[in-house]
Amino acid sequence: MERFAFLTFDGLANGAVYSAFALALVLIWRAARIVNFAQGAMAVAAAYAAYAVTSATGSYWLGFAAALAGGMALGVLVERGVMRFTSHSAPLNQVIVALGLVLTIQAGLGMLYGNEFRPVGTPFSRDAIDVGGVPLLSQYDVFVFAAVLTIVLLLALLFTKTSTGLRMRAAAFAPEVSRLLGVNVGGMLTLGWALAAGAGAVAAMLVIPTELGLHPHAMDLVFVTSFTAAVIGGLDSPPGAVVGGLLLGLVLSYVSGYLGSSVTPIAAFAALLAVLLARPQGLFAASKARQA
Amino acid sequence: MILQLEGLTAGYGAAPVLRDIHLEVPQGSIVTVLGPNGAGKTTLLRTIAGLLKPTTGRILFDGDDLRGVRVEHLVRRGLALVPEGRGVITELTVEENLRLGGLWRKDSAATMSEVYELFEPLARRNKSMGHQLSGGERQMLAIGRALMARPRLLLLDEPSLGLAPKVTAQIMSLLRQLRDNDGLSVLLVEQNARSALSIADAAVAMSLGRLAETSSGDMRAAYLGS
Amino acid sequence: MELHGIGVRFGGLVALEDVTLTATRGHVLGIIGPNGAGKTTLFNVLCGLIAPSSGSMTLDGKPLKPKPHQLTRLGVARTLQGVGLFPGMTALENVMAGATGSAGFLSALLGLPSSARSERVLRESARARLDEFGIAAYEKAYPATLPYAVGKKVALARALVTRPRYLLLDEPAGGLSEEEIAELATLIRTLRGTCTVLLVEHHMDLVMEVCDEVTVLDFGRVIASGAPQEIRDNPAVADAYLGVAA
Amino acid sequence: SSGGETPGGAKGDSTGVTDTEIVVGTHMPLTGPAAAGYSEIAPATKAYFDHVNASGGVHGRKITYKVMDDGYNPANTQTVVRQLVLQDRVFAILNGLGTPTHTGVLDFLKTNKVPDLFVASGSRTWNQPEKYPHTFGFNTDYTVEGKILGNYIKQSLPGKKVCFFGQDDDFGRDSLLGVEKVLGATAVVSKQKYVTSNTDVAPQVGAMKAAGCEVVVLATIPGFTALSMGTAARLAFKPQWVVSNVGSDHPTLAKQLGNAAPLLEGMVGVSNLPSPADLTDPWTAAFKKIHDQYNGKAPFNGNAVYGLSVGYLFVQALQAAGKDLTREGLLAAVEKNGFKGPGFAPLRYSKTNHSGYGGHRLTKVAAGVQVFFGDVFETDSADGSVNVFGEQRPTPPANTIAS
Amino acid sequence: MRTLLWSVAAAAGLVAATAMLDPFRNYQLATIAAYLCATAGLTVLTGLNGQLSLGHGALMAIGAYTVAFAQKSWDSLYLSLALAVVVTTVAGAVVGLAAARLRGPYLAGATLALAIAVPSITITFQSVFNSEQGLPVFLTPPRTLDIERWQALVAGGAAVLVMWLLANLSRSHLGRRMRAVRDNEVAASLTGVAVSRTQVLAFVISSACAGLGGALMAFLAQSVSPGAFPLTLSLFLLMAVVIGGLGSLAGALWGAVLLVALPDVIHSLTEGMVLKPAMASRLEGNLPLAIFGVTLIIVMLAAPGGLQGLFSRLLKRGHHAPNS
Ligand SMILES: Nc1ncnc2c1ncn2[C@@H]1O[C@H](COP(=O)(O)OP(=O)(O)OP(=O)(O)O)[C@@H](O)[C@H]1O
Ligand SMILES: Nc1ncnc2c1ncn2[C@@H]1O[C@H](COP(=O)(O)OP(=O)(O)OP(=O)(O)O)[C@@H](O)[C@H]1O
Ligand SMILES: [Mg+2]
Ligand SMILES: [Mg+2]
Repeated sequence: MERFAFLTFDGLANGAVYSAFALALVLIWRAARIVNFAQGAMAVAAAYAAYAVTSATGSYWLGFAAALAGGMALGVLVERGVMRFTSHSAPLNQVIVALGLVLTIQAGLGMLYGNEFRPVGTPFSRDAIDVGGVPLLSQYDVFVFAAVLTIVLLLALLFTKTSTGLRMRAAAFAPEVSRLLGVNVGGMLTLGWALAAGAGAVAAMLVIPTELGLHPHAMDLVFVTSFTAAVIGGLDSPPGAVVGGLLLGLVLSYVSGYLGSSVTPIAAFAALLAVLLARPQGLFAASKARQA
Repeated sequence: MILQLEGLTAGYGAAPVLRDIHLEVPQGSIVTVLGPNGAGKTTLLRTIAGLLKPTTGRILFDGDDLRGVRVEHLVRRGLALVPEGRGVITELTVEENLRLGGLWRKDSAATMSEVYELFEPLARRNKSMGHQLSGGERQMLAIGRALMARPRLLLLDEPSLGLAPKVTAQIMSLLRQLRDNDGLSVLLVEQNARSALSIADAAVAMSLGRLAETSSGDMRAAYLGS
Repeated sequence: MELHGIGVRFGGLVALEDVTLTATRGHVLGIIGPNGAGKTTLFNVLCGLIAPSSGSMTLDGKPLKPKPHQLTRLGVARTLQGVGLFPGMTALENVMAGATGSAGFLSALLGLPSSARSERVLRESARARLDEFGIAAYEKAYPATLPYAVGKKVALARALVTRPRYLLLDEPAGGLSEEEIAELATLIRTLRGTCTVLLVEHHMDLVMEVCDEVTVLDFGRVIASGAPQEIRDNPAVADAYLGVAA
Repeated sequence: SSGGETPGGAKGDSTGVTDTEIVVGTHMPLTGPAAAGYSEIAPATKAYFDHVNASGGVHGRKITYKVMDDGYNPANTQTVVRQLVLQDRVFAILNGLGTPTHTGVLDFLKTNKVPDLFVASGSRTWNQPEKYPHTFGFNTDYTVEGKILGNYIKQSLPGKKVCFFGQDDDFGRDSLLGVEKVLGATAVVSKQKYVTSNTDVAPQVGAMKAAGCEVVVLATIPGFTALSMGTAARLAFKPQWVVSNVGSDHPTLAKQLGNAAPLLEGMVGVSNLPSPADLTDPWTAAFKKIHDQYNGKAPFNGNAVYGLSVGYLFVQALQAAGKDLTREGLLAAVEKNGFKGPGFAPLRYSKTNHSGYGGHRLTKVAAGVQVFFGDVFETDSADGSVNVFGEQRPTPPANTIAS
Repeated sequence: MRTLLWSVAAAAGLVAATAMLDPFRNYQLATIAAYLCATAGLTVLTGLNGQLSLGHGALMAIGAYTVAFAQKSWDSLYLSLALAVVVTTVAGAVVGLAAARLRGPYLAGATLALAIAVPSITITFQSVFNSEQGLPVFLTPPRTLDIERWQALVAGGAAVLVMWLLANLSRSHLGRRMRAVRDNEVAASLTGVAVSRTQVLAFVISSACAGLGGALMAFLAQSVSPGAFPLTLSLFLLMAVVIGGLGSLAGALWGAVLLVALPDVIHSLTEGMVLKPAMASRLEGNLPLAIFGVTLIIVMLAAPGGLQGLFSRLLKRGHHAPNS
């Protein structure tokens, strides 16, 4: 029982960071209808900016701000510099460009910072609070939960309550019609990329301290897990990303704890398949489109 | 003149689809364009709306040359297009589609209830996703959305497509009413020549990318054989 | 073809309720009604795209539990409201897609002469159809570049290459000029006798001209049915559908 | 592949050798997730060769070292090794890195009779003289290492509850085998495994804590050493860490842990090569000089010392093979052995043994510095006992080039 | 008939080419051929049928391991390759059944998870698959041929066969059905196409090709290990078919060539540079990767239809020039 409780809290803590990054993936999907395979690499680049600032100033929060700003700037750069010029009628082209960006960014970071791991600090203690012999969540985990919650709320506000959110979605779904309706489609795309990249950067800041450390490939595995989480939840749904992330975190923790850590990818696949076979558009899918 | 086309030529590739088009739409009038399939009517409206760049010629809206004006700025200047084949954003709800049509307008709530009054199926289904709607409901939504902008010049590409006769008649009388009361100008492309001509102040025939202007009386004779 | 007590619900919305109708062999049955009355939904039920919540259907006297892809085998073909072409194929290929080739998997994989032969036959008959509709010039064009009405004709040609015994037409006249509608009427009339046609259409002249019977739907219910002339004069129909201008 | 005649006239295959040059190649992960750490080795070896070349080379021949990036992907290794052998016509493959990567090219290298020297991994696969006569290991193998760690626990931490946490492949398996050979199969109360694709080690660390472990043997790569220690600290679990050579390089770990580096205090490790931190060691000092001159700003850590040591040994082997350099001659020279150098334990090369070093010395982190303590131990990977190896290393030769 | 002529010509070209090339080039040719099997299959699945797969590397792994096991028990290469195709066909049918329910990014997610899961099976069941270290593939090369030339002939022959079959397929009514399903599922089903069955069929065909490609990889490497089939392999396959030109099998060929040739070209480009050691250790490995990434981006921006699209556009322009 103690083991179960322990694994549950471990799973929730991990799940929260997956949720954070899954939210960034959901955001870009809603804003541009693409699965941004470069999101992980872009977020790592932002985390390096944070690393540079924190090393120079000694302040975690200045670094955090730098990651946010750097991430958003990179998002704008990628959209204005590259994505804007890819063919929108062929969605796979955008995927390939994103993969090209991954290679370029990772190689660039490798050239700038080398391949070794860099430590990334946390603003709060990661020591688990011990309750009755079971180590529960740490202050840092609580911070992560709060951050994820904040992002979800902001996203919900943006998309349901503001006209900018409506414009962003319209621009993503039907660029030409949106322009006819007076929506600045280019601007919306840029904004979407900036926000998504900013969210991704924040997620990276949350995730990387719980992983091996800062490294050009630091987000590779996180990307895969978070993408899986986002798909489980339904790519269109921010709450889905959170639920998907937590669910996946729990499954992986239990499987790792009871069956062995090598089984986790198989478990992730099984969990994903189980959800998708029951709900092909994820747990929080919107209503099914009418066919004819 | 709210709209003047001077020597407009445009197309998709090497061969032009529109050839040397001259056309004027006076303020507060309804001009209808008739013509066989593939004549270039849709292309004409898309070019005016800025979706297609003319190779030569000028488009004057309110006397201003539209060259270099971005598509997304036209609707605020008062020019709205209802595209052929509806262009409803199917992943948004009916209400979101309508809201999008008049986002920047202060009076959009009032306009929305007018649209709902006009197209009462839309009111019933205001929370439905666009992709759930029937063909005719989508067409109503596309027209209603354009009305949300309260345009001064409305470009309509086959608005009667898929609509019940009663609704078509309603729309035609609405256009007439808006022209008379609000000074709306309309450039109307229709296959349903009868209803189009019933409200048109002027009519032009288009074939193979060229216009042949005639009086609407002649057109009526030509198209309706009466 | 008979339908008994068909009902369809989408959440709280009643799209069809207790719809019963019979399509007499070789007749043209018009189905009209206001927008959102449930006409397309009715077709969707007939094609197996939507499972009705109540009711039953028969085809040629046998109970019909349709699966969309098996319809052509049963001799049923349908056009979609709108255009519904395959955007990645030329007009000719679109029409060919309607026909089922006779060659099997292996002969296709190995490129046997039988496969090539059946392809050639298909291509010729598809071409003949396009020619018949006077749109052979668009053979190599992709749907996005086709004028709306040409696209509709291609879709009709695609439905006809299977030589159906039942043809469901969902607004075939949309976007067509008066002249083309007249041609369409001629076409439908030539089908009469060999093929049972269900016609959903808002163009009343066409409906009046070609239909043997007409059924009117409103809010998912049959509010009238009978000969075209009766329907036109039915005040309920005029009120719900035709309006004053008709 | 076709052999050539040496200029001197001796029979043999001298592919890749001219009067003025010897071309050797290697495969390493320079990019990708595995590049951390490992990518520092080849530049260090290259630096050593630059140093040798600057002093005239070996028998007048300069060494050209072609480093190919395989990203730790065995499929890439296949291609780049073929490119080295078939296209670039290298004389030998030196220090190819990684068990899964290098395993795949053994047969190819055998078919082409290419000397495959000093493979960079502690797998026992390299020691199969009958099956792979051209292949020689370098690292102390994981079982030997496990036995030496077990021996330390047996002698210095008797009666403590011992747990094992290892990588889920031959590294972890062989290491556990060694530990159990010494401590007995039932002595390890909790055996946990990880895979590199899953960075959440809390379940395993939690299980070891729950099992009441006092000593934890880690057969982990550096990233997972740091991760395990960090996770344990979060869970208020403070066992004695006893860590394999692969995962116990203090500078690497300290850098990765950053502010948490004090967690390393007291960690016991093993090493066979001098500590990069201990500049009083004559080999370290000599290597540092070369490193500073030829390897610029790269960090001088365990990987650098490793790479320099490989270079030193290879040059020793070339010297021993004589002026008329052939592949056959080189292999014979390595089998003849007698090499002494920076390593504490002996190299075990002989006609019947192609494994590398046969032992280790224990290290401990005290006051932030990793220092050696106790004797050098030596053993085999079978059931032989763990012995003290008393022989002293020589001091580096002049110019740090063997003659 | 045309496809048969092409294939015979390609086979003849192959025999002639292998005789002229040196062993390393033959090995590269063989690698291209192995990739080509996989990319051609992926072109059918993604290009023709519109299903996205990020898991083809996993299917290749299944083929590769089958060959390793088969060769251990009977050492008859062709039989082993055939068995690999059979096994991956079955695997593809199972995956395809699930895939047929999924669309767009959801299918991408599922296949991505598959790409990660399959290699980890080798670790979980290490007594069978021997973990990361993998298994050797026993081969008895013919005495009369250089081993690399033999490899090129076998792999090349297999690739020609695959291309011939797939070319027939895509020109037949089956290919048209696949495209119909890709373009509009409802319209496809109304024209008599069984949508799910067609999707499963495409997945099965594509898997069989990927399995053969993987089997050939095992045959070339004489070993199999999970590390050779990482997620990046699946992503690179997708990249290859898109960069090559998704619409046609010729694109699959360009893609396969690119996968092998581009790293090689970049390597020789960067090898020539003389750098300071401090720079060198940072740039080594990373610089080629960066160039690779930038090349991908540039090709995608300059040729949205891939290389094949670019070529056919140029060709068309060439044809038109004299007339106009
Ligand atoms: N995107 C495009 N690319 C190339 N050619 C096009 C494109 N769109 C339309 N065309 C061609 O331009 C010509 C005019 O088409 P357009 O759609 O403007 O005709 P239309 O008059 O609106 O016809 P309809 O009444 O049938 O809608 C046609 O020959 C058509 O094939
Ligand atoms: N999948 C669905 N989900 C929710 N509502 C639906 C769905 N399909 C149809 N409806 C609704 O059911 C009603 C009937 O739709 P249907 O498409 O059958 O109308 P129709 O008679 O064909 O109208 P039109 O003449 O405009 O084409 C409409 O109000 C429509 O919005
Ligand atoms: Mg038109
Ligand atoms: Mg309808």
